[in-house]
Formats: sequence, structure tokens, C-alpha cells
Amino acid sequence: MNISYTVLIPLIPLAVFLLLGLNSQKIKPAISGYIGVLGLSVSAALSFYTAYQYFLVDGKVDDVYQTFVNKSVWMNFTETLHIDIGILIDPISVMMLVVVSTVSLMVHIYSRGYMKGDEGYTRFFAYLSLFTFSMYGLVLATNLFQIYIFWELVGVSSFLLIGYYYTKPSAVSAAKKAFIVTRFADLGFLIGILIMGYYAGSYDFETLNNPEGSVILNGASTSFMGLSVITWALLLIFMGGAGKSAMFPLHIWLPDAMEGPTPVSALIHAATMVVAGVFLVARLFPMFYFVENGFALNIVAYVGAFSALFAAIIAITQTDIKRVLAFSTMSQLGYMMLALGVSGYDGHEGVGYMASMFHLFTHAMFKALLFLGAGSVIHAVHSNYLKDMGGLYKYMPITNITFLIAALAIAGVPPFAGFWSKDEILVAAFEHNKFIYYIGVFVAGLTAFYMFRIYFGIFWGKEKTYEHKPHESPLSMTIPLMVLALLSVVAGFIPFSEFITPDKVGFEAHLNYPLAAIATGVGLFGIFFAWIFYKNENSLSDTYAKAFGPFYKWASDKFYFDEIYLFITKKIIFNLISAPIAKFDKKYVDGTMEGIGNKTILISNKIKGIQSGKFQDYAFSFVMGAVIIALVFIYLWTN
Amino acid sequence: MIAGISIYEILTVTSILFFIGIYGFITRKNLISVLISIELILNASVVNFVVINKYLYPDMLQGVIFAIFIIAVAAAETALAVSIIINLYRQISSVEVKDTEIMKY
Amino acid sequence: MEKYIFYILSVIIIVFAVASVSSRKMLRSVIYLLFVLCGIAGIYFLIDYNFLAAIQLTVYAGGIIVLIIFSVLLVHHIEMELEMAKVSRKILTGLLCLLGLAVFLYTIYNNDFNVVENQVTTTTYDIGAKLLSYDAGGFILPFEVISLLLLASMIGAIVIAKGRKLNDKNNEAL
Amino acid sequence: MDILTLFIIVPVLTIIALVFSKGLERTRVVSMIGSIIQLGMAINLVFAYFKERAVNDGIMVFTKDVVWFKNFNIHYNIGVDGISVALILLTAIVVLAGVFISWKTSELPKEFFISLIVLSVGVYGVFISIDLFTLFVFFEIAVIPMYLLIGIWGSGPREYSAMKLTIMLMAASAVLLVGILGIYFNSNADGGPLTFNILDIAQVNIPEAAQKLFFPLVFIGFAVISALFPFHTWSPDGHASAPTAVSMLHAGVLMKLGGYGVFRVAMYLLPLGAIHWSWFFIILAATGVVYGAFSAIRQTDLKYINAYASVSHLGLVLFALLTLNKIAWNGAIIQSLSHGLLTAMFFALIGMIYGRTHTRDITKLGGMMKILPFIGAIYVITGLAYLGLPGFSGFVAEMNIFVGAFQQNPDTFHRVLTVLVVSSIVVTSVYILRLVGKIMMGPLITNDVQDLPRATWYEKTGILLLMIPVIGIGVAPLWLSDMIMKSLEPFIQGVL
Repeated sequence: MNISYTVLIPLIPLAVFLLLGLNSQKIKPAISGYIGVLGLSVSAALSFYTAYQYFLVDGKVDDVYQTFVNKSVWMNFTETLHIDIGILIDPISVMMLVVVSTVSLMVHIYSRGYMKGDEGYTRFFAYLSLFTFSMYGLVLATNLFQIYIFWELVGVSSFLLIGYYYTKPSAVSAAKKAFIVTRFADLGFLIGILIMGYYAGSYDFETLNNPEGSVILNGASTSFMGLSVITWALLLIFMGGAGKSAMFPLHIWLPDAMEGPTPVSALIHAATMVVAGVFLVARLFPMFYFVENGFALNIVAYVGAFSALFAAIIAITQTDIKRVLAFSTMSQLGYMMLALGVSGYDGHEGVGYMASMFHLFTHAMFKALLFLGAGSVIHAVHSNYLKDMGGLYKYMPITNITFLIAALAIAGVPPFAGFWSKDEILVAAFEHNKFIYYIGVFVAGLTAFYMFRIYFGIFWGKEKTYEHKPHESPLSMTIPLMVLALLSVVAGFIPFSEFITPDKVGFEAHLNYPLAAIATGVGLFGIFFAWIFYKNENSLSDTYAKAFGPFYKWASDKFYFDEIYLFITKKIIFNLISAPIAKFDKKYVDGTMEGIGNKTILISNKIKGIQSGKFQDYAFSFVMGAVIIALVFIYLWTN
Repeated sequence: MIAGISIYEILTVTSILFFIGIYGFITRKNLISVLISIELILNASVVNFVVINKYLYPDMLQGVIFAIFIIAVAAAETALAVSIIINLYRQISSVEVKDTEIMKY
Repeated sequence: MEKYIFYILSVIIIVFAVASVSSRKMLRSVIYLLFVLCGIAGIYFLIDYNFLAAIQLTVYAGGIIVLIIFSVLLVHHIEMELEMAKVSRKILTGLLCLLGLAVFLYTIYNNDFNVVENQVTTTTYDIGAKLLSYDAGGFILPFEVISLLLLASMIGAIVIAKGRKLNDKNNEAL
Repeated sequence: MDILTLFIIVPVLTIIALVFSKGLERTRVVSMIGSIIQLGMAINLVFAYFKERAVNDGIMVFTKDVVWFKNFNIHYNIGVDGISVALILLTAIVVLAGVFISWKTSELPKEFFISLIVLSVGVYGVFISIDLFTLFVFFEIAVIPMYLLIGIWGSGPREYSAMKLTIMLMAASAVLLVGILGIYFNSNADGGPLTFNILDIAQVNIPEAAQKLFFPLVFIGFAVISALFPFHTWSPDGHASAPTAVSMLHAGVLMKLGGYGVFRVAMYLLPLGAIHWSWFFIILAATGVVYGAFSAIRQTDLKYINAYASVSHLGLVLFALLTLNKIAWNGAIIQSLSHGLLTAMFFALIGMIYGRTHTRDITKLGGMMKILPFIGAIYVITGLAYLGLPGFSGFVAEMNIFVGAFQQNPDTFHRVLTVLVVSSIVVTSVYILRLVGKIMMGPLITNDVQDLPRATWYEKTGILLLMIPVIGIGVAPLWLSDMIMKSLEPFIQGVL
């Protein structure tokens, strides 16, 4: 299969970025919007074409999906160790191409309406293109270092986009927080890469992931503190992934990242960038699975499960709809991690892996839809808070319907997309780890509950008094909603297990009816409770909130993780490390240097007294000198 | 020649005079006193010239003539010193040594 | 007889020299100096250099002392007591001077002077002839140089003592 | 006239022309033309170097040897390898950018530009010298004008800063001179004549005891100018007081002499000493990296932040050199280039901001992006490049250093230090983002000033001049790292 044209997929957004970025003052906003959408349409078309070619035409040889690589050396370290930049085409990268293209295109179109009239319109599209370019580069990466390079680039695009309203202090601090927290996680990633480079001698995925390769077979040979170094490297790499994918305890940046414009939240913080962590684990799945019998993979599973539960609980208590969606994203990402964690490798064993990717795909569609829908609502009522909303179904029919579809999808109600992927995840968990399965089921119920809580809160409930009468959003915004709604309905019917499996051999997946029934039942149960509590304004929710007492308060304060981090950064790093160091520098290091200088001046001041300017002192010294010289000569002559 | 007095005794006296002059030069706090001390030192050396001429080389006159020269120079020097002192007194209304330390820096 | 006169003169010279450098009254200090100079003139008489003694008396006692007294009177109140150096400094200087003296005397007494017994009398004529002689060993050139030096110092003294024309600034200083 | 001596002749001719030119207008045009010729020569040198390298595989090419002082066997002996070529190019770029940035110098412009160009003569001289003594002479020529430049055209406590800087650098030079003489008097260990020629000395087996004795002297002598902890304190004060172009040249080029000297003299001539002492100095260097970064967090003066950031980044250069690994050394050289360009850019931007707002206190600045879009955007980009974003030169350098440090010395001591140093990238991002967030973003603080003069053509030219190579290295590092890697070959032999 000839893949050379795929180079264009990332390069077109890059060109658009350079064009818009360098001429942001000169290009008219209307034109820049068209340029952005047009550029991305081409990329998206190429992506779809690639997917079609790969999955359906000539990706397979002997029923195994082949990996196509096209790369060139970017920087040399030694003969064997070098960083390449290139393109790697395999099932998950093609799947990611489709996800990124679809969501990004929808968001581009949506943004033309949403950002209308904003003074930084061109800049916004430039940033979006930069992000899309970086994300393409990330998913197409051929080696760990390339992934790291684009990893940083998506991080910085995220920084720029969160801080898009740069005059707003909260946006700036959210942007900083997002960047620094993920940067901290990337530190682990980088060290992991360094370890991997040293012990495995390569950054290439093909070398690393080969189940018969030396890396995996000899992975346990060198150990450090009871674990093999490769496991350590994987755990550190997972730390990077956890940072990007907002896994507990590195999740704190994600809710704040909602300060960015809503289309950005939909694109970056729901559908694409945040799944990079999941993608990374999936990318290195053979290593995670084989090295030391999947120790690292177990960690992934538990971190994922805990994050899913943790975020779902917090999501229930939030009142800012974007934050609810943010925690929901975190919870769903935990779901994907969990699925990877409970996956096997061969044949049907790999259902967890497949389910994770499936959920990634469907989640991208319906979560993007939820965000865009929320954006549409916010656009209409100019507030993020539930208390300012209610009864909007009358005014915004399209938004209402599409939001409902997305909510049903995420709640796992058949036949919407979320049902299929979530069911597969639960199947995988049930087969491998019962404990995780129970968590998964519980989270599914919570998900349905909080999602319908905000759905009822926004569109039903008591109608608030609005300053401006809310109205349906313009067509440029509703078309993407409708497209994504359609995808949320039909995406579940894609036979994912045919395409994406760990060993790249397709298998037939069957619906496990009892498990599916349980999951659906739990989901419906959650919806039912939400209906009771929030369909009409009543005091039930407050009563129950009171019943939970302090626990409710903790959850609504996000279990105080922000405060803990704030304590660490402000108190410990700023006041306990930096301030003393700065002081130490001024006082002791500089003080010593100054001290040497001052002592010299002091001594010279002392000595200066000899040169007093009093001629009588000079005379005294003169006579003394003469006498001493005379004495010396007398001594010499008389001996 | 002084009957009964050897050159040693005369030289002793002039040495004492010389060091009294030096003592004065170093300890006095007033420029005129310093000038006086200088006169003592000069006189001590003049006497030495003369005495050595007389005792060791009586046939020559170099010592005497140098004594005359020294006296002449001393006179000139004193005249100059006094004029400097007077001028200084005009400038800073003092002839104390401690007030003339501005050459220190 | 001459021996005793010399001793007396020596005592006068040393005592008045000491008095001169330690007196706290300026004018007295000058007068003590006068006595010292006269004593020295006496020594010149004793060793038969009458002309030199005369010069000593006229130039020193007559000229220089008068000059110094004038300057004292110009810049001093007669009753003013002089400021004295610190005791420690005096002792230190005294010790240094004694040490120096010891060195001198040690050197002098260790030196074997080749004394020529004589009774040569030097007349003013001899001195004058020598001074103005331009033969070998004559002092005509130094004599002229000294004359010039005297002239120069005279002019210098006048210029310095005259000072700048007094203006307001200098009035303040005065 | 050979191609290298021109790098001395042209600046000297520029100086002569400056002496005879009158008025600000003519002065700066003359300096600009001189600097442009220098840049042209530097670019030409790169191409000439590649051409020459193809046919000549000596350690140094374009060599020339003239006896300068016979009694002590001092030669004017010049030549370049890939590393010097890269650094000469850097110097030419920064000097030209510096001339553009000081376009508006009003006070004694002629003398200012003369000093600036004298400084560049010294720097070029160091980079082309093969003779130790000549190298030292040029080193001193480069240091002295700093005193005048800071003392006369500086701001704030300039006399103090100039004095501090000069005295500390001079003290280091004194130590260095002792070390150089130590090498010189041991250069006949194999029976040859005493010589200052670096290439000849490298062939001599200097006794191990002498190497152990003189390595610290030479190392510290050079490292002080690279702001080795704890001898870095001249740098914040010096930078804070220096005028913009001087800060640029100083941080951008002069501080690179340290790393260059360490590897060209200390490591190359005293390899056993380097192996013996590396554990000690690597602690200092690693401390400097982390320490500088943490110090930068707390500063409020823009220039102080940058000065401490330089301590951190140049600590990285020394750290890399001390790991005694080829990849890391490659990284160290690239880091020198990258830091030179980025710091120069930062100082230029600070100068522009200061020139408009008359403050460098970050608590008094905010939201500048709104009123100074060009400067703001470049500032953000520079900041991101500084914290090692891929696509810019800093990333390439840092990755080389980290990978190299990890390849060599797989013992716990070095591993811990490496991880410590790697962690500085997080701290770096903290202070850079704090800075960017504070002064460029956020609400506009200087509310009374709604409109500041936009960037002028000469400012933009100066910035772009620096920006292009930063992106060039960042996007396509292969040619540069190959050129450096090949030149490193003979130098790394001794310490491996």
C-alpha cells in the first residue's frame, strides 16, 4: 500500500497554521475561517480515504493488518539510536486519523459560528490548525521520541487555546496550570523514554513492540528496586499518558482547562488530545502486556478504574455544565484505560483493547457533541451555570435533540454508540477482573445520572428569566451538531473487532446479553433517578445532598485536590524551595563573593593609613629605615 | 684644633645636635618649629664639614667653602620656607602640620 | 682652657637645642635656636675659622633668626601655647633618635681618624681667593651657581609670599 | 588574506571607520555594514568549511601559523573545526542583531559601537585560535570592553555591577593563566620544545599529577564566565545593569567562551584531570542547573529572571561536557548555540519592553500582548523555545544532552544527577509561564498607557535574525549535529 500521500494529512494544517499565523493581522476573519475549514476538509478527506484504503482495500495480508512505515532520520545519536520523523500506518493510527479529522472538521465549522465577531478570530483558527497538525503528527508517530515531540506540541497548542482569552486572569492561570501539570507528567514520560532508549537501544515502535523481539523477551533482565527497568520505563511513560489523559492524580488541570472557548474544549479536552494518553498505552500495548506479565498494565487498569469512579462522583456535584462534562471526560478516559488494563493479547482475549479503542472512537463523537451542544447553550444564555438555565427545549429544539442523543449515548442506552463500546469494556472487565467490573457498572450508573441531571437541568426544569430571549444557534453551529448526532447513533454499528485488535487479526465480537442487560438496566436506573430529581424543580436533590453530609461537600470541592496542589506549588515550591534559594543566593553565595571584595577594601583601607600624607610620618619611616639599614650594614661589616 | 679636644668629642656633640633636630622635626606640630629643627640638623652637618676639614685636611679649604655654601643655601631655603608658611597661613589660617594633610589623597 | 670653653659651648648647644625643640612657646623656641647658633659660632672661633664664625653670626643670627621671628609674629599670638605631639609618639621618636645616635657614635668611635696635628690659620683672604679662583680646585662655578640660586630663591620667596591679589574669597579664608 | 584572519581584520577596519565617522546616523550605518560583512563572511565560512572538509581531514582546517613571540614559542596560530564555525556564525548573528537593537543609542554612539566591535574581535579571536596564549589574549580582549560597556552605558548601579563583573572575570582569568602556564611548562613532557600549540600539546602525555593539579584551575577559569555555580553572582547584576545589546552579546556569545574553553582546553589537553575531577564539578554543574531555575522563579526583575535562567541553561552545558559523552557534548555545543540565540532574543525583547514602559518589574507589567502584538507574540514564542519546545533549537540541545547523559555512566550517582537535571525542564516551564502569563497575558496593568509604539523595522530585523536559526536548528538539526559530531571525534578520544 502506497502511503506517501498521507504526509499531506499533517502538512496541510501546518501550512494553514503558518499562513494564518504569520499574517494574522492581514487576513480578514471571514476568509481565515474558510481557509481553515477548507484546509481541514482536504486533510479529513485524505484521512477518510486512507481509512477506506487501509481497512477495506489493501491493508490486510493474510488476514493480518500490516504496518506501513515511511520515515527519515531527524537526528542521530549513535549508529543505532536515532530520532526519526515519519509516518506509521496501522489500525489504531488510522482510526485516530479518522477521529481527529472528523471532530476537528466539525469543530472548525462550528467555530465559524461560535467565534464570530471575536477579535482574535484568525489567531483562533491558526491555533486550531497548529493543534490539528500536532495531533496528526502524534497519532502517526513512528517512535517514542516523535510521539514526545508532538506530545509537547499538542501541549503547547492546548496552552495557547486555553489561554485564548488571554486578558482573563482565570484563563491564563488555567493555561499555565494545564501546561505545567502535563509538563510535569511529561518529565516522567521523558525519563521513561531515556531509560527505554538506554536499555532497549531503540525508540522505534516496531522494534519495541515486537512480541518476539529482544526488548520484550529480555525485558526483565535488568532490574531496579524489584521491578525490571523496562517496567519502570513503562510506568514512567504511563505517567506521561496519565498527565495528558487527566488520570488521577494528575487530573487537576482538566476542569480548569474549560476556561478555553467551548469548541476548544470539545476538540482538545474531550475528543482528541486527552485521549493521547490512552493512545500511548495502546501504542505500546504489547510491551505493557508482555513485560513482567503485565505488571504495568495492572497499574493502568487500577488507575483507570479509580479515575473513572472518582471523576463520576465529582461530576454529580458540579454546577458548571462544562465542568460536569470535563469530569465526565475524565471518567470516560478512566474507562478506556481500564479497558486496556484488562485486555489480553491474542484473538478474542484482546477484546479489552478493542473495546478501549472503540470507546475512544464513540466517545470522541458523543463527547464532542455534548461540548458543542453545551457551547450552543452557553452561546444562547451567556452563562456556564446550571442555575441560570432551564426550560430551554422550547427555544433550542435542535440543540435539545442532539444533546439528548449524546446523553443517551454516553449513558449506554441501546442502540446508541456508547452502549456498544461500553458493553465490550464491561465484557472484558468481567472476564478478567470482577472487582473492576463492579466499579465499571457502578460508574455506568453514575454516568447516566449526572448526564441526565444536566440534561434535565438545561432543557427542562423551571424556565429562568433570561435577559435576552434564547434562540437557536446559527446553521454553522447546528450542522456539526447534527452530523455528530448522526455519528453518535450509527458509530456503534461499526464492526470494530474486525479492524482493531492487539494482534492485528480481526475477530467476531458478540453481544453478551446478560451483561448488556445489566449495564443497560443500571443506565436506565440512573436516568430514572435523574428524572425524579431534576425533571421538575423540587427539593429532593437538596435533601439527598444533605443526607450525604460532608461527603457531598468534599465531592463538590473536588476532594480538595486543587488545594493540595496549590499547597505544594505555592507553599512548598515557591516559599520553601525557591524563596530560600533566592535568599541563599543573595545572602551567602553573592555574600561570599561580595565579602571577598569588601575584605579587600577593608584591608586596603587599613593599609592606606601608612600613606597618611603627614610628612612627619614619612620622616619617621625614613629615619627608621635609614637606621635599620645602617644597623644591617654594621652587622654585616663587623662579621 | 682645639687643645685637648679630639675629633670624637666634637663629632659626638654634632651627632647629638643632629638627632635633637630629627626629634624636633618628627614631633613638632608647627611648621615654624619644624623649620627650626631643620636649622639644627643643617648646623650639625655644617659643623661636621668644618671640623673634619680642620682636623683631617688642614691644608685644604673645601669644608669651609661648603659650609659657606650650605649657610647660603640655608638662608635661601629659610626665606622660601617662611614665605610658603605665610602664604599657607593666608590660605588656611593655620600653620599646623595636621592642617596640611590634604596631599594625602 | 680651650677645652673647658668647648665643654661649656657643647653644653650650651645641646641644652638649648633640647629646649628649642621642646619649648611650648614659639618665640622662645626661636630664641633658644639663636643661642644654639651662637654656640656653634663659638666652636668656629675655637677652631680658628673666624670668617666662618662671622658668617654664622651675621647670616644665621642676624638674618635667618630675624626672618623666623618675623614669620612667628605674623602668624602667631605670642602667648599661644604650641600643641604637642602624643607622648607615645615622643617616646617612640626619642627611642629612634637614641638608636640612630648609637649607630652614629658606634661608627664614629670605631673609625680611626687620621688626624693631622696642625696650627694652620685660615684667613679670609685664603677663603676669598679659593672661592673666586678659576684654577683647578677653584670654586668660582659653585659660587656663581649659589649666587643664582640665592637670586632665584629671593624672587621665589617674594612671589610666593605676595600671593594672589586678595579677593572676597580670600578674605573669607583670612 | 586568509579566510580566518579576515574575522580580525574586518572588525578592526570597522573600528577604524567608526573612529572617523561623525554623528549617530553614520556611526550606526558603518557598524551595521561592518556587522553585515561579518555575517556574510561567517556564512561563507560555513560553506567553505564544508568544501574544505571534503578534501582535508585534519582536526583543524584553514590553519595558518605565524611566529609571534619567539622566545616563548608563542604563535599566531589559527584554524577552525565544525564547532568553531558554528560558534563564529552565532557570534556574527548576535553582533548584527545587537547592532540593530542598539539602533537608538544616543549617548556616545561612536564609542559604544567601537566597544561592541572590540568585544566581537575578542570573541572571534578565541574561536579561531589554536595557540593557547593567543587564545588567552583574545579572551581578555573580549572581557575588558564589558567594563566600559556596562560602566558607561549601563543603568541602575552600573559602576558596582561593572566592577563586580570585571573583577570576578579577571580573578578567573588569573586562575586560568596559572593553569595555562602549567600546561605550557608541562608541554615538553615527551622531550619536545615548550609550546602553546593546542594540537601539539594534545599529543604530549602530560604527567597525571600535573593534569590533576591544573585541570581545576583551567576548568574554573573558563567556567566562571559560563556562570558555574557558585561563581555565577556577577551575571545577574551584570546583566541587570548592562544595556540591551551588551546583555545580548554577553549572554549570547561571551558566556559561551566558557564552555568552549572547557572543552577545547581543559578537556582536550588534560583528559586524565577531567576524568579525575568530573564527579566533583558535575555536582556543581547539576546544582547550578536546578538552583538557577528555582532562583529564577522568585525574581521579579525581567533581567534577573533571564540571568538566572542563563545560569541554569549554561549549567546544562557544563553538565553535558562533564558527562564525558559524545552525544552530550554534541548537545552541549548545540545548547551553547541555542541558548546564545534565545537569550539574545530575550534580552532584546526585554530591552524593547523596557524602552517602552520604563520598567522591568514584572509586578508592574501585564497584558502587554494587547498593545504590543509583535513583541508579545515573539516573547511567547521565545519563552516556549526556551523551555525546550520541539521545533526550536532548545529541544534538540536538551534531548542530546539528556540522552547522552543517560548513555554514559550508568551508575546511581550519575543517574540521580541526570534525573535531577532533567527535572529542571519542569521548573523552567514554571518560571517561563509565570513570566509570560504575568507580563504578556492577563489584564492590561499599565492602564494609562493604551498605546505604545509598535516594533520598528530595525527591531524586527534584529529579532528575525535570531529567530530564523532557532527555528532552523529546531526543525532540521541533522546537518548541524553531523558537523559538530564529526569535529568532536578527536576531542572525545582522550576522555573515553
